[in-house]
Amino acid sequence: MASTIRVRATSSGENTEVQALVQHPMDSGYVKDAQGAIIPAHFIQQLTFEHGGKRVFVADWGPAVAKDPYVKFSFKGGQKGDDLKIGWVDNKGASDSTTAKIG
Amino acid sequence: MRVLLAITLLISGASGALAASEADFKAAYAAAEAAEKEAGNLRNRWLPTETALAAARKAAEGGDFDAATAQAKEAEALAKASIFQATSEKERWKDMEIR
Amino acid sequence: MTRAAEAIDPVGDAKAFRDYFIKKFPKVKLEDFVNGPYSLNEDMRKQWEEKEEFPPYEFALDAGKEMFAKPFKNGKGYADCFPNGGIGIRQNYPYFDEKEGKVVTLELALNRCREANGEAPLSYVKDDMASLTAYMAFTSRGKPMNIKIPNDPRALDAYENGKRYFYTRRGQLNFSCANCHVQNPGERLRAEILAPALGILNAMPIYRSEWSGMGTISRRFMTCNSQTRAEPLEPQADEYRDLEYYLSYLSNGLPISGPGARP
Amino acid sequence: MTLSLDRSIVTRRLILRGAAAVALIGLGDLPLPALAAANDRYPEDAFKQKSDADAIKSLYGKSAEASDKVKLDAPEIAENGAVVPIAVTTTLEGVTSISFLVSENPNALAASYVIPEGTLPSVANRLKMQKTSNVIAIVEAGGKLYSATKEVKVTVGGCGG
Repeated sequence: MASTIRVRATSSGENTEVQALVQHPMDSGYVKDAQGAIIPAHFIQQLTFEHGGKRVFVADWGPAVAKDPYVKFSFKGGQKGDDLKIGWVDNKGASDSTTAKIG
Repeated sequence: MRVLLAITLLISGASGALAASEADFKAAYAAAEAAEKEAGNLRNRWLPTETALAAARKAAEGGDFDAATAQAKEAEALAKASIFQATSEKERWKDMEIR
Repeated sequence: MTRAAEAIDPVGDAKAFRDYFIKKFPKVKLEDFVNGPYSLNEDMRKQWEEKEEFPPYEFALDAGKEMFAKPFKNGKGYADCFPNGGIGIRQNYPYFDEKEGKVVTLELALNRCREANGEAPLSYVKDDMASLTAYMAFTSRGKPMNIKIPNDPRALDAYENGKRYFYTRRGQLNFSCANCHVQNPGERLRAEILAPALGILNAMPIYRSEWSGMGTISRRFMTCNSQTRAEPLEPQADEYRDLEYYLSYLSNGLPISGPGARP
Repeated sequence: MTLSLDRSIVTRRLILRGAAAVALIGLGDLPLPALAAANDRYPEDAFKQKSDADAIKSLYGKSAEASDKVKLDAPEIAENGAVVPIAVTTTLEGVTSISFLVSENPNALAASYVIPEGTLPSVANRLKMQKTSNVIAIVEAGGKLYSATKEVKVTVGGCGG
């Protein structure tokens, strides 16, 4: 099973730009299914990025973040070949994590 | 445009029916079904026709033959309009062609 | 344009069709029409370019690649059913099969491949089929659409039948495909910006935000039908196969850009 | 800079503890060992608020002033409310947090980002919008809140139907 997390992290030498896409329904809790029943809210609450033992970014999300959520940010430092650890946890307690190499 | 006008006229005529019996409903429904079958043969069924047929069946199951008959007549009008459309488009589509 | 009233002339049709779009949108480069509404609207193009930084079809593409490589229960795979192992061939579909006397689409060929190897066919409108075609389209990106009409009267009939379907008004709203995608591309119909018909299939399959997911060519045709309040035909009905043949032929020479992302 | 970072963390913790007293759901420890630290507790209460003002108050305990140093990039017309690309960047110094709110959504707070020291004050994400609405970006810098607002028109809503 492939990871739910796709990451592109590129170092310019000075900064590292990170883009991540996570496979998740991000159900808002306001949508009905074909039978008219409410699809319960199901969304990632927190997504964290760690580089060199330090958190470089924490996303706190509600159900208004789009399906298969995307985020882009940059941090100072980070070299080609460094590890970037990414993990998420959703409102049902499910989680996933991965380690990406900075390119 | 002509098609839409035809539907409007037919529907307003249909809704004038009063105190329909089960037999009235059955006759109206059979006519609607026959027209929809013909539309199907022409590969040109319309979604609202199917919706009206379903509403007619539901109303009849609930014993409301007035509503059921009105829905069946609406379905027939829609099906006939779709037949008219398919027939008139047989040659007319060529007018639209980019050449 | 001079031509005999009843002669079927695909070459002339394709030229006239292309000229129409070039004249209507003089600023749009021919190969850019494959980007649909984004080729016609600046504000939308910006949103699209942002999306393409990490496109929403990425997961389908990965899933498709995995599915394509995974052998069937009998040990064979999709690669055994297609020329060149299925890689870089999407631009040749649909093609006219002279044995069958009918148009064969990529989606149909994929399911026939499955059935020939003892596997159940996939739904034509759901994710698995979209993932597979997304992967195959990806391996053909940039290759020009290359649809052939063999010298067979049945092929010409299929082409003409597709053209008829394209221009015929249907549904309670009394719209043809052409009403929206030839006469009014770039305009908003309710909320959507209509895509130009030229190159529209080059971007398939697509991730549509409106669907919150992927859709095949089958799904695209069926959705168009129901939006005019016509009852959609069954997926891969002869009419749809012929329509795909006609539309793809008109886009010959334009690059494959699928999988695409659309509103 | 370190000082303001600490202060924002304290603010968050205090608010969360306050919320926990009335709390409906305790999240417990997040199962992200080595990643989540205690001061990054999910701001459950802020996400439950209906209005933008209440959400900002719950999240930060103060209100924001508009600033032209906060650059909010959002489309004039969203191609589809289900996926609206929105980004913010700022020239302000000492940024510790960036949040996005959609005023007309059922719950205004959409996303909130912790910006540790060394991370650039610039975030892009994709949000859902139910209808035409103001989008507000909040930047916390030096312990103060700054905002930028832009109206985004939505013709196809992102909440189904």
